[in-house]
Amino acid sequence: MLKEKKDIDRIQNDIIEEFQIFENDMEETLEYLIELGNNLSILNTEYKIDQNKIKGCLSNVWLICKKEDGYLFFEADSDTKIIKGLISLLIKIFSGQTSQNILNSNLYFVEKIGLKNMISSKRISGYSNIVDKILNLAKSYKD
Amino acid sequence: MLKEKKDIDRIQNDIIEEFQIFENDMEETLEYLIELGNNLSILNTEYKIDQNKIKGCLSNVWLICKKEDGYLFFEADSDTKIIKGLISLLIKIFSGQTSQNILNSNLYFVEKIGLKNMISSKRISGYSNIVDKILNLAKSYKD
Amino acid sequence: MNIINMIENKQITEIRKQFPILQTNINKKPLVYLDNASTTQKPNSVINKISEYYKNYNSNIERGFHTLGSQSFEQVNKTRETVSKFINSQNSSQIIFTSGTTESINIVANGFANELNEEDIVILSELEHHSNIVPWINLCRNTNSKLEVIPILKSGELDFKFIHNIIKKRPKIIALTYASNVIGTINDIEQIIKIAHEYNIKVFIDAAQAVPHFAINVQKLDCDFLAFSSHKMYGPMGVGVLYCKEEILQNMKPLKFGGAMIEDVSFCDFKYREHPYKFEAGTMNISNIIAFNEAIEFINQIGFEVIEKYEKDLFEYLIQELQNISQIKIIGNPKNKVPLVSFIAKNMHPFDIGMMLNASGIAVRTGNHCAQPLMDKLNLSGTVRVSLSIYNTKEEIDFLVSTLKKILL
Amino acid sequence: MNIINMIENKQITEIRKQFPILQTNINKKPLVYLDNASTTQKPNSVINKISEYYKNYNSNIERGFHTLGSQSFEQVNKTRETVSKFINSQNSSQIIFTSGTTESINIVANGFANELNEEDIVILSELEHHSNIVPWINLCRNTNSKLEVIPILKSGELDFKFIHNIIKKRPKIIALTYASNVIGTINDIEQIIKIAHEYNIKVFIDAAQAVPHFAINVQKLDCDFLAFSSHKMYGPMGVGVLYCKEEILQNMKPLKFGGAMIEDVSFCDFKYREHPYKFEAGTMNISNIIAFNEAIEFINQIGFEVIEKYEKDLFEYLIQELQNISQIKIIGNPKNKVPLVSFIAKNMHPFDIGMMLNASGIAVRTGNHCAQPLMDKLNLSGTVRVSLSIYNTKEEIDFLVSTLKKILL
Ligand SMILES: Cc1ncc(COP(=O)(O)O)c(C=O)c1O
Ligand SMILES: Cc1ncc(COP(=O)(O)O)c(C=O)c1O
Repeated sequence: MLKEKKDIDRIQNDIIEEFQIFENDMEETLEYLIELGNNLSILNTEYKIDQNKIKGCLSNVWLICKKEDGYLFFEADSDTKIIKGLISLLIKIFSGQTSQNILNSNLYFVEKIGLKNMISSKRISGYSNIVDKILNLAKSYKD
Repeated sequence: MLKEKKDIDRIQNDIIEEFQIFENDMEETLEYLIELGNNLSILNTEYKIDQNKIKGCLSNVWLICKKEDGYLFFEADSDTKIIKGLISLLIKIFSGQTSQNILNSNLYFVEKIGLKNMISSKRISGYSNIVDKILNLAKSYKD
Repeated sequence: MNIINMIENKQITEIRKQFPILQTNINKKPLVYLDNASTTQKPNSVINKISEYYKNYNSNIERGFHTLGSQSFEQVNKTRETVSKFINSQNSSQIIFTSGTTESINIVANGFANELNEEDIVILSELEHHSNIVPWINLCRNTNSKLEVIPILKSGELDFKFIHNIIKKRPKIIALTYASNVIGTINDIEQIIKIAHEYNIKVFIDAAQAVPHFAINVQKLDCDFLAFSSHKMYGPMGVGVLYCKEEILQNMKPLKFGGAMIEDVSFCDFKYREHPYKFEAGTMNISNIIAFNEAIEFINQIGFEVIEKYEKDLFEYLIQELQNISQIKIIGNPKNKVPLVSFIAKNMHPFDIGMMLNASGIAVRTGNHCAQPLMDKLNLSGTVRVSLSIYNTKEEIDFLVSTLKKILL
Repeated sequence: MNIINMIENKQITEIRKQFPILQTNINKKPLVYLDNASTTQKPNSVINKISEYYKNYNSNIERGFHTLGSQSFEQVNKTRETVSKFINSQNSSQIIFTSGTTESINIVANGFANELNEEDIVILSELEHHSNIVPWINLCRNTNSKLEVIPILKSGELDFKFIHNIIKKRPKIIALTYASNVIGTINDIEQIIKIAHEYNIKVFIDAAQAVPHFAINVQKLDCDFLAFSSHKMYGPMGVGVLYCKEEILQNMKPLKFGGAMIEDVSFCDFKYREHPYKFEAGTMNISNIIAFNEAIEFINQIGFEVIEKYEKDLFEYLIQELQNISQIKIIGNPKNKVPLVSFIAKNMHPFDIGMMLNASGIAVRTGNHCAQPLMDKLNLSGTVRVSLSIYNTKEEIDFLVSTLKKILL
């Protein structure tokens, strides 16, 4: 697998670099996130069930996980485009990694791309709930 | 009766004038009040009963009233000297007046002699409770 | 739009200058604060009064006898008098200082705990804020009494037919918001109180959203209880008011017990002080109560005549402009509204709209606005809410509208 | 007296400069503030933080999504973290913001309402403040449980023999002050908690008078609950703290219900959010909570090592000087004291002493100090209380003592 070669921090650093052109301009940052969200492959409606819903978000967020050859792959959807864009970044980072890598990871890209808001008011955006869900899934898929 | 000739406002004005030498110096004002308190004739212990006690004062305050020839006469005592001094002024003002005069009166001397404290924190000093008691007695002695 | 321009050019510029936060930037854009229903900003007079207090006469009150203490006491009393005049209560001792509307409501709901049983009914409406729902659910649970809810019509107004019917079941209390924090509906509470009192039903009014926008006269309304928060009317945080009718205050039990509310205490018994003190256990929020006075003075100085007229014109302009944006659907259409509006957009989640507006320096609220039952009724997961205040301007609305158009296209 | 002089000359002058009120006059005399047990004065950092908040990011928190709101939220969180570190709680979610010690105690007493019955016993001590008495009397009344009171010895210390005996009756809870606000006694609560926990008894600690004077470590103490007020530790008014053990927080019911403490609500049911939010209904005192952080930082910057040493030396000096005034009788003589002392005079009523001192610019408290049961036990109607703080000086004590001598001669 290709993904394996890029570790989590390198992907985060790539994302941070990618966002640098916005120079912390919130408007452009959010517009780009929305674009990313629009490009995220659509989650099959069969997965949009309560069981896959993440609790504590302002909007509906669904997330599923599959394991293949020891690697985890995530798919997700949300009815807010900005969150969906954020999720697409999380998927970019975590999809194709091993459980262990995910559990050992340390997320820092969100603050660095000027979205501190998202984290501090975590109860509203649900960002941290999404991350928690990913970690829990990684834990449950660990052998 | 001599008292009758001096109305309540004139006595108040006299008191205010009397206190003017202290130029609002709190220390001297209070010392003079204590002196006045010490000079107040002692209330007979037989009167120092619960019935004559004024409620809501930090210290014990007793007050009695007698009616003679249509005029009211007050006697009082307190275990704090400053309150006793203040009471001696109230007695000077009200003793020897008719119920009607007392009920029609408007007290303003306390503020004017620099003791605004006494009034504003009325729940502690009990000043207003003492005045209320005098007014109630005046009302009950009205024919 | 004449009025807006007229007042705006002269007085509003002056008013805005009194609010230092209106001169700041958010995300490098000038702050456009349109979240006034959550909390208003504070004028310099309020902010400075707090500093003045701490720098000159900070003291606990009434627990001894020194000059600082009596200054603080006098100033707290002054606010009590000002509030009393502001809502025209008979007596300033009917004004109880609380930590906010929420605490005020809890005092009232708790005060009914001994009076209800399983045959009794408590009435709310679908328009209520969580703070005027949950204390009553808790009361009904503790007393096994029943909760009934006045539904709203499509317009967002209360269903008066329902009210006329339910009232015949002789509920014990009706707890109602004066103005909805989601739709803006101003309820005809004078009418409801009149009907309720014919059946001897007590009426509690949650005036949190009403009090910054128009004059309230508790004697004219004849309400039994009324509550509001300082922070929603240009005043400091952590201060609320509960007004009650005199005879109710005498018998109602307090929610909290402690120092300052006690006349006499031994380990066997205690005696309350008279109201309002009975309900004000512990050291109060003295600094903020004192500065609250300046907030009411701020309102008084402008006057509700000007406030109502200006806010009404500005609000009409806002609605008209929003209606021109085809993607937007405004929630509810009541005749009388405080100047706040909720909307959704066909092609964008409220959360995304809020985030995008924020990126342009515009502060609005998104979400369920602590009114989830109303959201459920309206079949919405959330809305965008724009709420106005005396310092908002036509230019700000223009900027909001143009930004919205940009976002939603 | 070396320490006093040494620290005073250098550091205390600097500290005093941070308190603008210490530069003011009372009755034309420089203010000598010796009423710190009622409320302390506030340093500039605290006062300025409040203004900074209102001028830059005033906003309701967590009810939507804009930059002001998340700034406020972050700052409130910061204070929660700071408090958590200050008392060394395992987790910052164990720190509940209340309106003051009194509310904190009411939350705990109310939290026990469902757990007690007529066979249960609640234990207090004779040293308690009204705020740690009346909520418990109310609880005992509502549950028909019994109140027992730990007596004090002549020294003003708790009778440990009584404690050892009463504990065998297996009371449900012991509610105890860490330090007396009248006599100053520091109770050996670590010892009491140890004994109590052997019998599975919960212990509530009223730390209002302790927290400004020495470090508190809730994990080391192992107390189940602990409460204190911001305003008694250099912080703003209207903010208190309740610390509870994690497992207790999960099950304890809140005192107030409303917005912000609710996860899910319909008219039939509601679900609490997790703690601390469960106990923080309604809009909090955001400005003052944020500025409270600066008060703790003020203490941390000086450090309890310096505070304890300086206050101890200054206090010893005070006691020694008071003992030299023959008309004065000091109340109680416990081994460990916070720096406050109550006294009476043979020839003068406390009220008169307080008034005369006030005339000289000296602020002390007189009265029963919200501890009437203790007064009754001591057979006193009131005392004069002098209470020290880090900014008091030897010169101030000299002035107090010389004024007292003048008054009492
Ligand atoms: C020992 C003690 N407990 C409780 C309190 C009550 O604190 P607050 O008035 O801040 O609620 C005080 C202060 O008066 C106190 O000294
Ligand atoms: C209608 C209504 N009632 C009650 C409240 C609660 O007010 P507070 O949070 O100040 O207690 C609010 C504000 O959020 C409100 O809008």
